[in-house]
Amino acid sequence: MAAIDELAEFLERTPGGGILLTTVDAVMNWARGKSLWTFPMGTACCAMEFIAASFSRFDFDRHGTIPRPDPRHCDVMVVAGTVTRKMMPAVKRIYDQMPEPKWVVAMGNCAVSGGIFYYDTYSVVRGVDEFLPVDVYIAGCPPRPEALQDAILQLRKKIATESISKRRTRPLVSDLALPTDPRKGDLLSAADADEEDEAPATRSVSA
Amino acid sequence: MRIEELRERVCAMYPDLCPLFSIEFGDGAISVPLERVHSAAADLKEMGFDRLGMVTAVDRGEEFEIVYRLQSRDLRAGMFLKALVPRSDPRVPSMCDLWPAANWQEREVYDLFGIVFEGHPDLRRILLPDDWEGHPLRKDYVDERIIPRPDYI
Amino acid sequence: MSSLLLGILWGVAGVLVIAGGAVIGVWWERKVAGHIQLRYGPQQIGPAGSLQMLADVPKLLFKEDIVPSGADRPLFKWAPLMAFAPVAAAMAVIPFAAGWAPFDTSVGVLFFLAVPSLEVVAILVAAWAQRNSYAAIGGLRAASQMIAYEVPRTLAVAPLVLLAGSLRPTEVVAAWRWWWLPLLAIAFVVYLIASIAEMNRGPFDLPEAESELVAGYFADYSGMRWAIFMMAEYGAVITASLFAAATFLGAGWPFSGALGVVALVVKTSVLVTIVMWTKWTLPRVRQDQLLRFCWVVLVPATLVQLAIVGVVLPWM
Amino acid sequence: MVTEELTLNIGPSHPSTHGVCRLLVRLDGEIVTHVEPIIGHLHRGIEKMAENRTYLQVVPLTDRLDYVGSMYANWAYCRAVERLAGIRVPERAEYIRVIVCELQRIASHMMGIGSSAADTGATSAFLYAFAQRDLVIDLFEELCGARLTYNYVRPGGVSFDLPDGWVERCRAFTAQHPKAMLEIDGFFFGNAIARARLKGVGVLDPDAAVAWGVSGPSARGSGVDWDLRRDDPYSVYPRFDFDVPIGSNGDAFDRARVRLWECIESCRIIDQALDQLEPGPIMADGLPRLLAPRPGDAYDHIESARGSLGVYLVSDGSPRPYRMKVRSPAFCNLAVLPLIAVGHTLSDLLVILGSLDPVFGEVDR
Repeated sequence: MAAIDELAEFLERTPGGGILLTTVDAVMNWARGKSLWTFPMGTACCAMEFIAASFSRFDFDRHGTIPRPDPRHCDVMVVAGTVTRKMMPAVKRIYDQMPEPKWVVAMGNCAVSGGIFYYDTYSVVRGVDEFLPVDVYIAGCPPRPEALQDAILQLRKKIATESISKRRTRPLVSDLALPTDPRKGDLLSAADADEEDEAPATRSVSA
Repeated sequence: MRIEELRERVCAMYPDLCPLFSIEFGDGAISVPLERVHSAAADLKEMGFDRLGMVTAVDRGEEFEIVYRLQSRDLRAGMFLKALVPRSDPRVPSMCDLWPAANWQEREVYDLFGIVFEGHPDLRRILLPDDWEGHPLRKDYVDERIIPRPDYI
Repeated sequence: MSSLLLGILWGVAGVLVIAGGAVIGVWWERKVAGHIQLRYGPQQIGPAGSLQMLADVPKLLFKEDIVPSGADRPLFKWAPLMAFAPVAAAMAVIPFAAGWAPFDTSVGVLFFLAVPSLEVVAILVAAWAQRNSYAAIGGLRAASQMIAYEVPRTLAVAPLVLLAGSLRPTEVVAAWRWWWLPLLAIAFVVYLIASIAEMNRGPFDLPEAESELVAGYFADYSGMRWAIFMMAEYGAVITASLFAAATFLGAGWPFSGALGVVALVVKTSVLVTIVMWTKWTLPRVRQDQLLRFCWVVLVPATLVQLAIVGVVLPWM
Repeated sequence: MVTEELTLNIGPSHPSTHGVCRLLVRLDGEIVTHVEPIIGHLHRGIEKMAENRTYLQVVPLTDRLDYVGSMYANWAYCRAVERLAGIRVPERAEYIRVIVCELQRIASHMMGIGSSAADTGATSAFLYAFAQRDLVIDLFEELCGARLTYNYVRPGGVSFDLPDGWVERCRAFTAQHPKAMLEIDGFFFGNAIARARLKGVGVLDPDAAVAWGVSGPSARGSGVDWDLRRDDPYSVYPRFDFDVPIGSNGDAFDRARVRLWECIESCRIIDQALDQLEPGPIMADGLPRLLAPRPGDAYDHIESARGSLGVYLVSDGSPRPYRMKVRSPAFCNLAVLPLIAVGHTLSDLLVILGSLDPVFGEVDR
């Protein structure tokens, strides 16, 4: 993990370090909130609104939010669109490739709950929170770019409450219990089966 | 071309297809026995239907109905070619040798209905993951992950 | 002993200049891109968003440092520094004014041409160490492209050396006359194009082509290691532009002293802006087109330039 | 020396696959020796869902098929329903449908041209195209309140009449749009690098285009002179005077440029339609609350931005479709990718994919 963990541990052990810790927290949270680079996990319709959000009219670069195509450089994954059972392992994997600290925005009804594809369908995952820890939900089918903008601002508020200290931050993804609800099915075993990597060279970035 | 002219043209060229030709909702359809479907398609291609617009199937209970939509640029017309396939042994000759367009379309029908296309070069699932069980567009498909929609109307 | 101390001091200063330049460069690039694309670019931190990097840098600094499980760990960790070092080293011989460079050596021009091309080794190492096929393709593209464009770049600087009669950059600056501008126009343009290709920037950014290779040779680098790569890239832009401004455009000309330094900075900024402008307006060329352009257009053009200079030289 | 082919997995989330397509590529150096598109990452089972919805409730589902051109799927579905149920659509509704669909064609082609540009690295050209798209989206938003999923064309007509002043704003748009297109034509298609990147890349033979079922601008780029609006005229299209632009080389350049000229032709159609627009009802009279067409099957198709988009409906007399099948042009166009991409470089592969302009909501359904 990054140097920041050692710093946090050191500050906690030092007498009076708590005061410093809160200062460091404030600076880090400010920096992280103002520089949220997004990974456009655009799967369906919402991806169009995501594109519109970073283009001329809405221009999220104003907030310091730029889309980067490489998960390794990103802070926020914006899941924009329906996630199907076939797509889910890829989404999960790209999320795992992002460096901590990372956040997830579920953009649109499909990513929130399955939306219009909740009933009657056999292939849609009902919301990305079945396999990702979602920080901000945006309703809408698709949500307007302004709603995405609001989500970024909400996420900043949320980041402001976090701390570099492990004791104060939310649990890591690996600690989260995976869904066991039978209705949700064997999400992860299906995921493993689909990862038939044809070539050894394709391991690292599935991009 | 108007649909009546098309029927006359078909009847003149292939008399055995003439009684099978029906007109419904302003559209022509030829329903042939399964053994005739490939040769009928070849005949119609000869006649000028150079495009295979669509391949699909309908679950009719005991049988599947396989539906081909043919389009012609020269005749400026479109029509259906249909055949019934027994559910117990769903096998249909592949049209890939006539129209390469059939390749993906037949894979889709195989994926969603489980109809086997004999002679297809690469019959695999296309839309669903390879390890999927069952064929979802069959009416008797059961999947405990489906939540049926409450009946509001 | 004191020279060693001085060397270290200059080294630190050079790194700081490059880091500072990169910070300003990234902001400026985002503003230039925004302007070209009918939008604003960063706005919230500082005047016109100019302090945006104050948020980006700490964030990147404290991001998780991922080393992929299949990677060659030592090479993976050292590659960013290997990429940064040649850029910083090249800074040392740039003649900031007539008669003054941090390190005034008799083979300065040669040094400047040779050292930055060591970056290709760093890129190959980085690409190899990640065990990622995207990175491997990017690294191989970078290698072929950087080695090929060495040739026109070197040939483009040759007329300068011929005219000045020296490989010492300060003497080149001292010998500079205004009529070199029209005389060396071809060499200057070729140098600029070849430099853009050398530093892997658009329209020659194939090694890191966003729409093809996602991020190319640094695909698996995260946080600060990736930022060092970006710093090396912006450092290369700045050093190449500085060198061009100093030698082709006559350093502080038409002023001298403090005003001369201002003139040099302005010329460099204009060149940096031109580099960004090309990136954000032009499509990307393909690998074979890139190499053909090098051998069929640029190299002959520099040879023509050399011939012109050879004709002029006896009358000087 | 031993050489080895490199297997590269592109996608399913890659900046240039325009959605969730996965390409399994084998490379010999930079040259593509084998490419297999793996689709279905957005297969949502819309055809199965339609079997448990009433005819009207299916319309919102069709919006989500081709999310770059929702109006087309609305219209194609409604035409199939109208054919089944024997509904006569009022003339004003037909005109409005033509207008919105031509606007939609512009919006969709802006995306196609823009992503062609973005694939070659000219991101800025994408933004210029997208700015035009935003203007169309504004018109749609005013018309039906949604930016992307309109649910506007309904069986029997359209859901809302044109708001006050909309016609003038639409005319203002069509007045400036051709100029903007010529500007993009100049700075992108006139650019030497763009021409070098797009010309001669991914050549699709016209006979192969027909045999593989390729339609729309992708086929017209190859010189297949086939446009349903003219050759199998539907709605009020016979009343308009317009040209069908076709390419000659069948390469990525022609495919992209045909889209550009189609936008200009669409402006002509919109202008004529606005001229001929008469007041009147926008919804067929006497429609039952619950449509239950007599048993049978019907197919109808329209020319969408991607090609001939057809909907096949089977009715069993109940208020729900027994079977709905969407004949997706993007699906058929994408199938031709391995044929035209092999032998080109990796960079070209993505340009070729972009020039076919697939939308994966429609490919996967």
